[in-house]
Amino acid sequence: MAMLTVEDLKIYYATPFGHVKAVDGVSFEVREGEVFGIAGESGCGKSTLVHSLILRKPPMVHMGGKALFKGRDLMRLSKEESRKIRYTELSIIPQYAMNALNPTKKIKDIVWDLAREHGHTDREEVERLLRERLKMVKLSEKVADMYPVELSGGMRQRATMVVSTLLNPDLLIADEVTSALDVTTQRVVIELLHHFMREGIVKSIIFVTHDLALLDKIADRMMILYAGKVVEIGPTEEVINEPSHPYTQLLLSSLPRMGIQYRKQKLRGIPGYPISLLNPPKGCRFYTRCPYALDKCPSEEPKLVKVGEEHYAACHLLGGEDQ
Amino acid sequence: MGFRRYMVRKVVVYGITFVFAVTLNWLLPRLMPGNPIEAMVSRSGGAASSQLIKFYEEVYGLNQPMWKQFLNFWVNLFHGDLGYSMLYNAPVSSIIKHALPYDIAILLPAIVLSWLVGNWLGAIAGKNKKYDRYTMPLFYFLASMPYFWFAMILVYVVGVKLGWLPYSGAYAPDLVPSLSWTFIKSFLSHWILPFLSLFIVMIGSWAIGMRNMIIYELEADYVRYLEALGASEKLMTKHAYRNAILPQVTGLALQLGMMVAGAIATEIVFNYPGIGVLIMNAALNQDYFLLQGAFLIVVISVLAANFLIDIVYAFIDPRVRASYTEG
Amino acid sequence: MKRYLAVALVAVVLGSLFGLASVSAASEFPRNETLYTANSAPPTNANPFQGGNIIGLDGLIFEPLFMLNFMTGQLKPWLAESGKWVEPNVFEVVLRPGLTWQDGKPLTAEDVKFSFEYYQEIGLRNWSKLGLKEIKVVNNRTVDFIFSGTPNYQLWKLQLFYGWGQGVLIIPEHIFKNIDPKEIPKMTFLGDEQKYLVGSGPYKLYEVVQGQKSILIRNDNWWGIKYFGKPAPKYIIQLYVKDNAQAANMFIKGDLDVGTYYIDIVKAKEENPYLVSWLDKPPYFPPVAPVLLYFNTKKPPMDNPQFRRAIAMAINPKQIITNGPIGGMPSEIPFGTGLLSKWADKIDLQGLIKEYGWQYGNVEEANKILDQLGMKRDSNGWRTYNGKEIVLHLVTCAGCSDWISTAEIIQNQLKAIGIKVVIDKYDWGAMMDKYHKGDFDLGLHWAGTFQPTAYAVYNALLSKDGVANFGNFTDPQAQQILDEFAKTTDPNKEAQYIKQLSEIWLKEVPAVPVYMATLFYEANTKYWTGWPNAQNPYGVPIFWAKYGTWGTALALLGVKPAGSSTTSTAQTAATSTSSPTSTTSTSSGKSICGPAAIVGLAVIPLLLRRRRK
Amino acid sequence: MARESRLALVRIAFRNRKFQFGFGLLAFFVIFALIGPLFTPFAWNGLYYENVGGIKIASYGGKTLPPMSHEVITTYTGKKVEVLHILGTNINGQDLYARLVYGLRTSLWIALLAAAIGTVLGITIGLVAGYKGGWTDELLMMFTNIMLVIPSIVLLVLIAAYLSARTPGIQALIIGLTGWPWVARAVRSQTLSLKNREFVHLAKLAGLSDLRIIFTEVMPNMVSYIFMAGILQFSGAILASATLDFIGLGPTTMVSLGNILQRAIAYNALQFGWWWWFIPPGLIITLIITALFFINIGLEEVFNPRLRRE
Repeated sequence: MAMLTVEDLKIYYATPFGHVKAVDGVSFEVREGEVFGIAGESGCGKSTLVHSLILRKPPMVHMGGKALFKGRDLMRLSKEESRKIRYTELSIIPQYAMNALNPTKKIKDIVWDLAREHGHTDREEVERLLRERLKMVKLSEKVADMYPVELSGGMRQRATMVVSTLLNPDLLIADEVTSALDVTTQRVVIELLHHFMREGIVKSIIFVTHDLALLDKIADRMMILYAGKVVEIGPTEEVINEPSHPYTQLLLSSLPRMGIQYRKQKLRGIPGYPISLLNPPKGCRFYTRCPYALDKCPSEEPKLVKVGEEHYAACHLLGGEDQ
Repeated sequence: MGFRRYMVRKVVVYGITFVFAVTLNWLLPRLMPGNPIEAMVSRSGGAASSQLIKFYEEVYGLNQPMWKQFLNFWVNLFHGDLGYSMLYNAPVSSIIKHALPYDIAILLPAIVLSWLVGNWLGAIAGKNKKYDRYTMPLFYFLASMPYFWFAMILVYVVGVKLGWLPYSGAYAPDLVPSLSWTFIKSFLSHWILPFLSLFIVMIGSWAIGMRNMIIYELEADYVRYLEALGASEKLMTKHAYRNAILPQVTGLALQLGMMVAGAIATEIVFNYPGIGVLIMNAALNQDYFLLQGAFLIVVISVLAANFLIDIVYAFIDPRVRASYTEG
Repeated sequence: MKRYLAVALVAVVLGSLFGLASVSAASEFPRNETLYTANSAPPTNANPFQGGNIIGLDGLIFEPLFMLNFMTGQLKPWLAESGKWVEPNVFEVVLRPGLTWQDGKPLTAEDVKFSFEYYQEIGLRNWSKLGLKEIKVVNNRTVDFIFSGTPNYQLWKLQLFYGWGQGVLIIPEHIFKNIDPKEIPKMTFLGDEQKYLVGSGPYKLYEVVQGQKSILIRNDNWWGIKYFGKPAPKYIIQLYVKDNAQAANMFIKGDLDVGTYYIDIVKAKEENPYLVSWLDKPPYFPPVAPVLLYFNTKKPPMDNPQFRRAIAMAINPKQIITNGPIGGMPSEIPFGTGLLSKWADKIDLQGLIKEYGWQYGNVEEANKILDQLGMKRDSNGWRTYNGKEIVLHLVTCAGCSDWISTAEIIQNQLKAIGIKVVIDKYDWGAMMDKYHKGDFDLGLHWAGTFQPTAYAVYNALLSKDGVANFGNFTDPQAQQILDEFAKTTDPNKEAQYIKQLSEIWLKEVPAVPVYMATLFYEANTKYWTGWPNAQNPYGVPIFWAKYGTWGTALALLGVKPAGSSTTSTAQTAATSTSSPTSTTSTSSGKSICGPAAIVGLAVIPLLLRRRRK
Repeated sequence: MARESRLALVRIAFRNRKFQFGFGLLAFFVIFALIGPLFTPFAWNGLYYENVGGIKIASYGGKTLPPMSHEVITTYTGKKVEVLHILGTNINGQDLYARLVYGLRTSLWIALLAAAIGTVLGITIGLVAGYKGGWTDELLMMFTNIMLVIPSIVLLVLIAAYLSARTPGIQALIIGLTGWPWVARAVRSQTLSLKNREFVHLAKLAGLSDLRIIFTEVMPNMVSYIFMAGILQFSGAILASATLDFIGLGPTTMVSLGNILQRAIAYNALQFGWWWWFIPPGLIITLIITALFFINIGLEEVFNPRLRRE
């Protein structure tokens, strides 16, 4: 069953120079009980995409498309409805998780302030839950009574995860939560997310990252974005092992692999930079960097082509005229 | 424990500041050309006889070698003796003591109330863009006004043209300060214009400060997080406000510390008998001792205010506490 | 937060309400029994020896042997009934009968002797410098001052009243013998020390509100009532009024009765018709002593009297008065109005000026002199001296706006004869320093003319170490005349010496009087009338501390209540002072409307919030 | 938006409404100060000068004439000249429009000089302290904090009072000397954060001298900041110099805006209703500072897009 269905979503930024098309007609769905990964280079629109689900503020504008969350279109909810859903049903662990907590408020106060906003009345109950969860993530109960500034970075990260999931949201968005962390802490975070899923604290997770290797470990299905467009979407294993889109392939080949010696596998970067989203080319947005670009690439936009069970990619190389 | 080290460090820094400021204060006038005694005597009588000059040099201890003057200065300081004013012919401490209440009467309410009102207006402007668009230029205009010029306008319009309020002195000339109703009424009516002249202008800068802080804080990660988790506007503002107000508290304390310096130009416009005018007169007339005394009081109170703020912050701002417990 | 705000706002609103309810409640000091004057220094000290900055401390509380009427130059016997040279070296003072201290004890010759000696002990006076050998009490009412050799009669005359650096106030021996003279300099005589303030005068110190006002209350047992009548005001309150702007305000509102401040008197009279001044026409204020343009006479080309004369001729005082400070036309010699009227005829001033003097504003003649001196004009029209453009630095005081505008006008006027003037403004102390060190070309000051006698004027200006000889002028002949002058008491001889000195002045031009400075003075006739004015100069409108015995006390003792008819209109108020009423002239019976003398004008530098001590 | 060219920034700035307003207002006053004297026959001191054989001799106008008064002045040589007093005259018969224009010049000049001194000093001390660190930092910052603690107006009064002759340059110097500390503090913290960036490390590895690194690597990254600090210093200096002038410690050789106000109050302009004497100078000061504020917030929005509120 789909927890979230996004259809042809367009999210642009209004700037003095015109609209920046950060998310331009993206469709996907997130199912209950799965971890859905979103990957791409920085600036490809992945953060914009997930943030637009939570909150759209100027200069971010919704230019079309739907995002059905448990049957309701997030893009059309009233301010108050949207506010109520957040945290209780739809929550986020932000990219800046280490600084997400107000430095001058005790963690228990922050939590209580939020919980009260969402209809909780029993402060002790909330605090008890908080302490319990803190223990669950291997933090001392006392952290509840501390100020965020008194915690180390990693502790703050975990505390934020606890805060974000405290009210058992159905869908949790984890936005680049691991980017700034060292490998061991990354591991802890990922384990925690697994743990949350296992315990039924969250039902589904959207995991946003630029690190494909990480997705391999956590995501059930994944989607790769490039310049505001979906280039490939499908079960993680398939996408990683049989990438169909040249971009995905390049992305993957730029990763070092465990067990393979450097000399044997030449790491390849992707030459060039992502195009400006202010005036994207009509056709494929990747053609400027694509080693296999065809004549029609600059002018014709490729559609998603089915390349396997639930596995799609958008590239003229895959044909797809018929789709 | 970190707190102790923190305190010791602060005390040392403030101590050095104090010694430095006071020494500078002692040194400056003595480096300058001109004989203040002669100026003093000749100004009042026309020509000065050497007899009188010698007499006064002895009275003020200016005939002693420099190092001894410096030593005496510190010794006297710790006895609470700030010297003897040449201009006013009275102990500096007593002159200051009699002027200070008037400064406090004007400045304390002006600073505190403008702080309250300014922060309130600034916070509203910070979170409400529509309101901000209209009020912000006004705040900037207020903050740009030389406060003595605004005082002049008030005197001219309210005092001279409309004749609603008295605008000169601290109370009616036929009264002697007392706790009588008549005196209080007179005092208050003389108080309003100077108070307003400072209050209104000060609102501008407080409001700007608060507005900018609120905008800054509302952009901060923790507010974005709160918002993402469905916090109401009210809650976000509450959190932002708390953090935004901290620097404003510092500003308030510093202003209060500088209060004893008076509001020189305002006091000139309103003929208010405060310390500002004392300082100015002392400066214009090279009254070493009064100038030093007044400056000293100012430095002490500013340092005290700073010190107090440092201590208070160690308790109210966990960030400060975190910084010293770490190191 | 909002709650605090509400409280605060309510407080402000309440405050405003209090304020708007006009302040009209009865005060402790009934207006019709209280005279308000103003002091440009805040009352902080009541030390009668030095530093007292309360008007009337000298003159109204403590009294001298003689009072000086500043405007007439007359000495008025006060505690003394008479004082004269009974022998060439013995000056005998006889006190009035029935003198008492305010505590009821009699005031005797012993007190006089004690006072003179006490001043010397404190270090304020040095009698031996004047040759005073001994002070001898002859009997209860008689004191002899015995000198060694021939005393300087002229200087001794200045010691009979009290002022800056001269004279004494008579103090009670029974009080002051208990106070160590060494303690005196730092005493304020306020608070606990106020008990020592036992004088002999018509007023006692009632209360001092530190830094703001001081209040005198009438002494109803004053010994002088039978000689001078009972003073009219029960209270004299002097307010600290720091500058002209504030004074103008208060005069307009009628809060002040009298004061010494520069205000636009014409405008002020429009606003408050009760205001009167010394004169009814410009300059309104009493012109008292000329402000001099000094030359640094030791520095070329100012060392040449012909050059100085040319500059004097280029100066046009009329323009200075019109466009600069309020003042009167000066004479060529450095005398104030009083001294002029006293001596002009006796020394045939007009004749002197015709023969030796210069003509103000005669640019043509001035140019001729400079041409004769060979000071050629360069291509820009500036005069040269030894081939170099002449640039004179006029040093003046930065806070003294009158002097600055005077300097600017002089600068402008000297352009007409091709002399370039640069105006350097310094603070008062720095300016005096420059004058004393001779570090200037031109300077402005009144110190030398602000003197009570002709001798004092010329002594200050022409003698080698004259207190106001800033230009360092030396002339052996003048020195010799001054020495002889000091040893005479004969009025004819005095006239002779003054004439000779004036001749030297006119020939040598050590300095040029540029305008007659005025003593700013305005009085309010709504509550008190009979103020001294040009027609009836019984007292002196100088309301500063330390000039009490120069005529302030006389002025304050001469006022009368305005009477119950406060309905008096502008016109009656004006007429009551413009013509001397018989009451005023009789009331001050013995005062002499004669030749005036003395001084005035220390006000000028004061003008701009420059506080006198 | 990270690498917009300078030109683009300028373009954005001129498209910013606040910047437009502030810049326009300031430009107006600067132009007014420059060409204002063209509209009046009076010299800087408000007097009418006439050329007599190569030397200029002044004539005075009538006293306290209201604005737009026409007057016939008789000059030194007896010529009669009709003049217009645009803003009336003061009690000395000096033309107030002329004084205002020249006073504005002086005030702007003083403020510019003071701002330059204060900013340069602040930047230098801040850069050195931040970059060098260690004892240099400790000492400089202690000094800075001391200066920060002492109320600058009191310090200004102290210094100004002890200088017997004051030119605009000297006034600018003392204002500049008391205005630098907060610039220093802010520049230091900027430097601290910049100094650990890669490009600085690279430069160090490349063996560049400290001085060169400071000027070629660190400083260019603070240009926007320095510019804005300079503007704030400028407005602070205008206010400080006006206050000093007002309390009688202004330049003794020139007319300035504060000086006009001081004279106005000393001669009872308030009581006698000579409003043309004291309203214009204060209004100009206020408007200039407002303009500077607007330039500053305009620029802030340009440099820091997050703050854009339009």
